[in-house]
Amino acid sequence: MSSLSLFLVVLITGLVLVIAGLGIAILLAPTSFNLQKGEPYECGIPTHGTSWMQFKVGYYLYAILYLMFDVEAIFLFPWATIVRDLGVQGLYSIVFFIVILGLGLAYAWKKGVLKWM
Amino acid sequence: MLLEFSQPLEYTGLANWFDTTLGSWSLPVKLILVAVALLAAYAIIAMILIYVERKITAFFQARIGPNRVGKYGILQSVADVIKILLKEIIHINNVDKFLFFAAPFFMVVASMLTFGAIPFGKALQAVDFNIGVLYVTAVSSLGIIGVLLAGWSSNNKYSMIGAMRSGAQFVSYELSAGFALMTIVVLTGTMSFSEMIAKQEFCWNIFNGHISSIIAFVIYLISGHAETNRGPFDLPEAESELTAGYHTEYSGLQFGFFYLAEYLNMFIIASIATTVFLGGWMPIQIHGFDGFNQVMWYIPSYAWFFGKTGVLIFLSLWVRWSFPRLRIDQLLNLEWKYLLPINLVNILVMVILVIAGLTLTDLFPILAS
Amino acid sequence: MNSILKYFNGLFTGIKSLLIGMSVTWKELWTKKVTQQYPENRATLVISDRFRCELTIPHDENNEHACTACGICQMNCPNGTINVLSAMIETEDGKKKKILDTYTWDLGMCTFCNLCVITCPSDAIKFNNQYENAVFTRSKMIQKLNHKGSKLREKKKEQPLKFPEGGLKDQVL
Amino acid sequence: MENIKKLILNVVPGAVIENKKIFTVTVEPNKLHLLAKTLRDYAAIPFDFLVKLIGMDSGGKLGVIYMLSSSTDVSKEIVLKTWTEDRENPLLYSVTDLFETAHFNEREIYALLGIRFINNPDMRRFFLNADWVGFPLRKDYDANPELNPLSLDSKEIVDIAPRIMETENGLVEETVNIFEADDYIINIGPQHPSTHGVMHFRTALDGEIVKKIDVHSGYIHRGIEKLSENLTYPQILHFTDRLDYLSANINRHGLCMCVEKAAEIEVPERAQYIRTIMDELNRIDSHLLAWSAMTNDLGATTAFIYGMREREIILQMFDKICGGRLIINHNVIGGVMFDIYYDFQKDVKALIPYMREKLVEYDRFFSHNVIALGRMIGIGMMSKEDAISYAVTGPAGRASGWSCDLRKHQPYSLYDKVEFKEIIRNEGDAYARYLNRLDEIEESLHIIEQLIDNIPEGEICTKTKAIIKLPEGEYFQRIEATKGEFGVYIESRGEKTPYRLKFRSPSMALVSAMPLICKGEKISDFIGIGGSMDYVIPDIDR
Repeated sequence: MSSLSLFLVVLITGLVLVIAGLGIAILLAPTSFNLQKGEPYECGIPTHGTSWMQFKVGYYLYAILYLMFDVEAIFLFPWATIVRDLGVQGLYSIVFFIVILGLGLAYAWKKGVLKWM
Repeated sequence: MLLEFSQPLEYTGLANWFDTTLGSWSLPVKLILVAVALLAAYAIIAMILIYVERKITAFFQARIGPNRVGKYGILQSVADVIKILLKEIIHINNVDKFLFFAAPFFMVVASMLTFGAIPFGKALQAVDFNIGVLYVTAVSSLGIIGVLLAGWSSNNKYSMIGAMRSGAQFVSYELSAGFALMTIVVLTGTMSFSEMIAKQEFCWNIFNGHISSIIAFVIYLISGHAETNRGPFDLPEAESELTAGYHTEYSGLQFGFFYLAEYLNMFIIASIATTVFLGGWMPIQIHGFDGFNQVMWYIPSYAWFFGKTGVLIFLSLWVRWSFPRLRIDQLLNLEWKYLLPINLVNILVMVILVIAGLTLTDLFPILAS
Repeated sequence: MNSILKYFNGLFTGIKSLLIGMSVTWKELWTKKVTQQYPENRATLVISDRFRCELTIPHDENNEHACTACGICQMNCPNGTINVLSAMIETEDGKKKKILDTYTWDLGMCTFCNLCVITCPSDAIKFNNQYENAVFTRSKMIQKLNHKGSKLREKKKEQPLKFPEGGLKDQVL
Repeated sequence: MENIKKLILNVVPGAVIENKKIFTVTVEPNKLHLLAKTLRDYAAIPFDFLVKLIGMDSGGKLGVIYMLSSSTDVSKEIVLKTWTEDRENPLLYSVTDLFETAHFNEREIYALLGIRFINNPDMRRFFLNADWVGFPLRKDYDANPELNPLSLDSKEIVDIAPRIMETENGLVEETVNIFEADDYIINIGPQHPSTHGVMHFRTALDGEIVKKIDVHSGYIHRGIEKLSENLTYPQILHFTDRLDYLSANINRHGLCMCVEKAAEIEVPERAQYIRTIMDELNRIDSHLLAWSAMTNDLGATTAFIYGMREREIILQMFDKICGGRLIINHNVIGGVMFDIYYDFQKDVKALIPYMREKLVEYDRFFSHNVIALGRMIGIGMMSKEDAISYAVTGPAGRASGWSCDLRKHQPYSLYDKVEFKEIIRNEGDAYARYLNRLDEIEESLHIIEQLIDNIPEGEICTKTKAIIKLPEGEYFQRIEATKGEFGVYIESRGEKTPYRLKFRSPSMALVSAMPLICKGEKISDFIGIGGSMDYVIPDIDR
């Protein structure tokens, strides 16, 4: 009985919860038809055009920044578990790594990426 | 690594009974029992949380809160569940049907997977990977996909903005939460929750790494709070701006799942913080006072766990109902200009503490378990 | 250097302000709650005397009221809430006299401006504070105010009215 | 005044000047713009504040009445009038380029009277749909419901505005698009949690940032001005409570004062005291709600409930004194309807220290909160010039550094007898408006404190005639309501009903400034700015 099988059990439990819940709800809940019901809610006014269109790039910049740091996190986690054994040498190497990333953040900051446009 | 999930069964002698009577069927039966236990815990904790939050919120606001269903309104959540099951699931025109339907799955499954990794008590943990911390960070970020899908598929402009905000917000705070946990990984040298708890027997991590740990703890609470989209970080919902944000178009139980996941996420964040910083289910132990320690062990481990988690949940409610909502740029500033740089420095400080032997367990070896 | 100082200064004053805010909510957590438990508190609920809920024509123990069916209230009502129907009868000494037949008042249309009461020349109507007025159909909101078989009070009893105070009787037609 | 007279005759020789109570000038339509511009730019007393813009149907002619005042001294008043004989296609010249506040008012006049304004950049009807048949405020309006049947279908909103522009080749009728073709347009309102009623803003967004706002109003337009034309003065009173329901008592006070002034009715001193105290209580009530609603708009639900809790105490006082909580119904022509109740003074005196204590608590809880500060400071900037041009009065105008408190400049009731400060801030941002309200609560408490112990004995209401008929003429009354200047205009033809009655609503000016001050702000700030302006929709949709 490995962790993996238990992981699968948990995953399936989650799925079952949603499916069973929806199943019960569909069985129990009443339905009625009304033309206005299906309209998207926009304060009672018909939507102007479609909502699916190109959106502001501002959010995207943060996603890119995130990528930079998230990759770092992947590298750092294994290092973090054995830092006690690595000793001072581990500190030096990682300071170098973190400083470079910090510089990256500082650059982005200076460039005004962090200012909301 | 094998799991001790069957320990409660062994206590009652049921495990033996299963093995002898069911033979080769014993494993599936045990797994089903795990599933049922999880499901029950998931639902019950959510219901209790909803009630507690409503009541505490009311007290903060000079109100009484739910008090009609049952004594002191105790059955309010039950009534809510029944109500939400009886509500119509409305079909909206022009939505992306598949994604719209799939979004609640992501929300619930993500929170369920994280929920499974929480050690509720001694040997009460479903999934215990040796990379527990990484697993939790990875799995909990699935939830954001649900939010994004919900916002995108609804074909509603409020939802769309809510989803976009939520994307930017989540990825940002995901970093801080990860780094804060990493600080403790540096301290303990393990990523497994069970080992972390074992190491905290006499000295909780928050004390062990003193300055650095406390900073990490605060940062984790803030970013965890932000990840769960609860006030003052509830921008994706932002009731006064976007009416209901990403779940505007959801109704009935489909909305209920978002609601459920939100509350569970609050619990999950609090319980991970408990496990990582506050010694998890470990009772308060003082080295040398064996009698006292013995007495503390009489209180069941899950009571310790829920007690500590409860305190953190109360803290999160207190914060939620004290502050106005942040604006998107304030929110991102907080993360990128304050939390993240502080976090990076904090990791280095922790590394220095560990290497220079300045943690409490290094200074007082007696505290190490 | 200055900006770094500002950065940390901002951080700490910010945290301080948040903590002060939290101390306020913490204090409120223990204060007395203000929620009114209606309907449990029906018995103790105080509705002020002047609160205007329902228009009434007070009847005395002989089933007599003071309304002379002059219609001034109807005339003064800004939105036609009051309808006074009068009838002509012949009194014992052979004179024709106008008496009140039906006095209807529509709760659903009333704006509770009190003009009818303050202009009534014979103090025949007044608002009471019977506040539970919910009904299931709109037609029930139209109420007949004069009781069945009631008639005009012959001589005016000296009855001090609780309200309204002030001499506003003749203000409006 | 002589100088101004000279100035006017100098610029427009044909102007008819009447030296009535208020200096009145009647000019030809094509001269009005020039005259208004001259008066606005007059250095000694710049008449740059357009108080009221009143459309009139005088039976035969259609006209517009402008009431100008000076931003340096808001007690100075001049009335300009212009008329057109053409009832089929009445055209007058716009003054929108001089006074921004004229924009919405001219659109309102177009909707209700059918007068179109040349050079107004956007001549859509305000309040009414473009397909409305007839112009309600005209005397020959046909109110037959069959002409304008109730429609249950949702109508697509067309963002195209007609207008008439004056060019070298004469007048040109043209249309303009309000939004660009690829704008991301989102409707905020009418059914929205934080538009403070059924206000509808069509908002073009660029990501989170508001590019343009288009204001739609009229969802609860009740035609109060039209209704009033058939009602007697005491009957009209109850409408005023339903304009800006948060300053119900003050509005009603304004109308009563206008009628009293016209009919020359003396109000007993006791009534004056009661009126002033009630007005100030009403102001506290309104500012408390404004505070609560603003905190709620910024996401602090708890603060909202604290504000409501304190407000409840005042509402209960209203309830006891006059039987109404929101719709107070207290002032009548000649005085007040009810005397104070026996321990009113005790209640008020208990309220004052309690309220002061709570103001400190609000300060601790919200005014210095770092998140709240970030969401208010420097947001929704309105310069003093803009405030004057958009006629934004009240706490919002005073937050831009414009001293416009009529209680100071044109004292009525007992305001010349009490001592209080006019709260002025120069920042012009949302935070200044927010703080102004809290400070005005404190000032109101101070005013009440001075009056509450000195209420003289005596009558509470003067006996008036059975039928109040105002002598023929025009009557203006201005009063400081909670949101800004509330104004009443009555034209009487000697009958028991007004010939034309117009209310100047402060909220309309506040909303008209929203597109300006929200441009370039984020969508969440737009909501917060709305809260800081504190408009009430029924006040706009009269």
